[in-house]
Amino acid sequence: MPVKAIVDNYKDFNPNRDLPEQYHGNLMVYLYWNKHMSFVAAMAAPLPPPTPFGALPEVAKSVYGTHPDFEKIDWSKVEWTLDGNPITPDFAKSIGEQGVRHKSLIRFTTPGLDGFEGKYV
Amino acid sequence: MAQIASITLYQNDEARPVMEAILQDNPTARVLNMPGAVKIDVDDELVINRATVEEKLGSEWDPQQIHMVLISMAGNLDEDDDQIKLSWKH
Amino acid sequence: MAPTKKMGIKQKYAHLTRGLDWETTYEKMDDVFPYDKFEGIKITDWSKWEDPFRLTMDSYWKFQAEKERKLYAVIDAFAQNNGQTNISDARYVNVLKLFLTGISPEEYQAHRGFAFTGRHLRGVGPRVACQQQSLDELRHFQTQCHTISHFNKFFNGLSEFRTMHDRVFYLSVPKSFFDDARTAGPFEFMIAIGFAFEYVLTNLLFVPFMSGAAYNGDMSTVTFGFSAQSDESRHMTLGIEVIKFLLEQHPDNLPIVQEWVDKWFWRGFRLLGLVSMMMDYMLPKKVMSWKEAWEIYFVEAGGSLFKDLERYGLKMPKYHEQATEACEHISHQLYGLLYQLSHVTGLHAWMPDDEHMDWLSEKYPNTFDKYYRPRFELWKQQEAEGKRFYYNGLLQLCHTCQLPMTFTEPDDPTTTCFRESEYEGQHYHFCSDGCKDIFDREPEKYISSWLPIQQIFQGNCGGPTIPDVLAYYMFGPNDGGEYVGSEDNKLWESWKNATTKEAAE
Amino acid sequence: MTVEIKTMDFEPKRHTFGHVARRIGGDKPASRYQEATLDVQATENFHYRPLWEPEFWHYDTGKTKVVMEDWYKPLDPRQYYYATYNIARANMNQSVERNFTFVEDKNLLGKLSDELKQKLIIGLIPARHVHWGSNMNTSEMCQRGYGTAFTAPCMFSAGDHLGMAQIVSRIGLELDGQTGNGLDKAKDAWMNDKAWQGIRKLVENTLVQRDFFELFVAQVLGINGVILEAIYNGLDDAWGEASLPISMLSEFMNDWQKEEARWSHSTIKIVAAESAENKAIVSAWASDWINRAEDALRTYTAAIAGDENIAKTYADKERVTAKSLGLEI
Repeated sequence: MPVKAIVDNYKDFNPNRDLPEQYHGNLMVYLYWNKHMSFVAAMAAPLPPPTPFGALPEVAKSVYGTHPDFEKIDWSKVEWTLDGNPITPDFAKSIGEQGVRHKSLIRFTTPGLDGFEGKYV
Repeated sequence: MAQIASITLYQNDEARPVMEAILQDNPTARVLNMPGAVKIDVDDELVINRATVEEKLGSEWDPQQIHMVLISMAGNLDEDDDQIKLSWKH
Repeated sequence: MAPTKKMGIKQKYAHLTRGLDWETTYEKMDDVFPYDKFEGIKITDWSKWEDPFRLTMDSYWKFQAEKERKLYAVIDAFAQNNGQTNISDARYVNVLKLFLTGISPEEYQAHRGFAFTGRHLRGVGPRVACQQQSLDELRHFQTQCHTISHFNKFFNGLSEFRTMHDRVFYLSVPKSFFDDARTAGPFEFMIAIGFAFEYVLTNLLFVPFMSGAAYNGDMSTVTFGFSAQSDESRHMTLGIEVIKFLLEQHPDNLPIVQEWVDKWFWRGFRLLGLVSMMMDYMLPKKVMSWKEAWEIYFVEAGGSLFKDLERYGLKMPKYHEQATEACEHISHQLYGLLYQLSHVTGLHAWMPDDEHMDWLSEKYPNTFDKYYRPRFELWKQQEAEGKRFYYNGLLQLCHTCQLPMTFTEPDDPTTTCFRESEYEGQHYHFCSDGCKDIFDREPEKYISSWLPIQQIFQGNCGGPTIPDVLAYYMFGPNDGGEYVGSEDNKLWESWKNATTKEAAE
Repeated sequence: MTVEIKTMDFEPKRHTFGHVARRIGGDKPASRYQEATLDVQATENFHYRPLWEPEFWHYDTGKTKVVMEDWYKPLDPRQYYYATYNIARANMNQSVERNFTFVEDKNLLGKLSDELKQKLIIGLIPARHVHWGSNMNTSEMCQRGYGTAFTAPCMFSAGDHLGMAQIVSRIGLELDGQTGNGLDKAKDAWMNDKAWQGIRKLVENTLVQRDFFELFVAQVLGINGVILEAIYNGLDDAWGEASLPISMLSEFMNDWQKEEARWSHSTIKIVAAESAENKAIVSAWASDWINRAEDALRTYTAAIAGDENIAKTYADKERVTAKSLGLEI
């Protein structure tokens, strides 16, 4: 349903402040570690599209690295979803090539690691 | 479930005659004490009569003086020179 | 002529307000009131408006002046007696920090918003009530500022509250809420602030919170709080009158009003989440839990209200069951948020002690021990190892409420709730069904949200590094982070030690 | 016992808020007016454009043609914040009550001839609508204006005009035996009587004024300075034996006019002094609205007092005032 404004062309006055071209060539990517509820929210990182997928564990470490589970992660066994769809990423290829776009949400599950004392912490 | 008409007043000397008047005129009133405040609940309708407040206070009382001791309320308000009514009845 | 009988209050008020306005003829009424039609609300007879409180200006001045004299006497006495040393604990001051940075500037926004409706609604009755509310809201801002000014002289995190409000990430939650209401048409503003916020939700903000101030020895804050609440009672009657009036005027108004009620209930619920953590975690001495307050003021009081409004066909706000269910969780989730982000806020956080955790277990028997105590135990352990847990990055925000995407699925507290919409080829993320619905209804409006994390990445917040951003936020070096060992903490200890020595002698 | 208390450190870390300190020249104790006013309105990072006026942000300096480097230059010499404002008005209102009691006790209006009562109902009581229009204007300036230093006193002024509209209404009720018939007649005169049409047209013209500072100038120098001044002070002869009770009952308006002018005149002076452009714009507005007020007043004074020169007298007085504020008229 369109907005009800006093003029028909409300949108001409109210520009989008979250478009890809406003990010200096980066994609804003969200990275979320499933079942680790002690982290308040998915992290946001500005990444150039040529960033190899294989760099994501290092990106994730900057936030999630403080968790005792993090060092135990076997990245070859990690399960990934991109914007809700399961993917098998090629770590050598770039995120741009593998369908990551502005504000994509990448979630990863680490089987066997269910948080502090197995309590999703 | 009954709908609750409610008023919250300061826990102080100025509010006391009003509170006493409410308790006298609304026999089913329930009182919840909080630090600094007192909440009085009555099913469906709560009435504050000027005459009763004046009797408790020992002097004249204008229902608009409720503003000096009022913290919160629930119910449709009807106010005139002799009475303040908070009610869910129609 | 002999002096005539004194007129009754209703009649007197009618004479002194009704009939002041007139149907203009030299200018078109639609030019004099250009804003009250585009929302689609149909008013057939403004004279059907029932004035809630009938305060003429002379009585308004009289009562308000008396309230102000009393209030400022307390504020002065509090300062003269160094009342800040008599509060329960310096942790309490964080409540005031959140209040002054997050709520007081919104009182000001309400002041300007009610000036807008006080000018632009076509009926004289609602306009007079709105104007008095506009004055009241200015009062609230100013009395809060004056009360907390004394705390600002001793404690950190208060000094730059105005600039912080325009810039800091978590403060965009209240700011975007009020910007949303201010930029809505006059009738939506009345439903948003007059009804949903004032009538349905502010009791949750003021009554338990101010009782908390009383219990924690802050007599100046409790005085401004309760004094403000007495104005709120007038505002509440305005809010309920507005909704009844709109629903009585025309059946076509119902679906529009219902959408607004749904929207503003959910936005208000999200905003008040900040109060939930204040009540459950930040008050050293607790009055009641957030869940108990929600039971009294939403389930019970709100239930009575909506039952009353059923006769017009108005339903309980959409997702109210989700909100009630979420009361088991949100204070813990949001305090966890503050704890791990406190280094990039103007607030201090700390781990609750054992006694506090036991209180939480008792108040939240279904959820606290199962879901939240374990994470606090991990953090305590990390603290003991000298690795106090902080979230070291930027995070994902809900595009509507602008809180971090921290809330969980309604039936599963171990799974974060993610909702998404596509609009003109772009992704938008939301923390809940409620927030997604709000965006989907008016995407043209929400695409311009000034989302703080997005703005940092776009380079609009002082620079690319965290210190750049914190400088832009105007945080002092001692404003945020862990409470234990902070300047506030040390100052408090020095006062307490002095008192203890004095008592020992 | 008192010895040890001295070891408690009560030395303040700072004396006021940062944004206030930057304005008053450093960290020193600030007045309550300053803390309640300076930089209070939000200035940046607004989220959405108003659905009702998308060409501007809801706080936007573009809503007037005059340009201020800083809208916190025009401060209120009365230093009003909410508490001091209300206390001042409550005090003023005590004498209103005393005056009404006096006039009622002595039956000063009741004993007037019916003819004179009717004259007052037609000639004076419609002023309640002038105050109501003024109340709409001052609310508009508060909502549309920029910066709390300017907008907060506008809302106080809105309260004042509502209060004065109600005082005039009470005079009407004294004249009509508390029936309200007089108020109806007065409204009919406001709508239809030739005497009032110029003034009503002037007021209606201000109601559609979009530039908030032009509206301010029109209200202050046109409506307050010419129309209301003349209504409350220029018609003593016309009121005859009612002139004493009427001046008693309108004492509030006269006290208010003097007090409000301290702020409103100072605001015009400061805004005009900001730049040559501002001076030219404000001067043109002032000339225009004083002229229009004079025209409007002429029909009124001619009809009510049989003397259209009263209009010129009051307009000229206001032109002198405008010049004293640095305007070119």
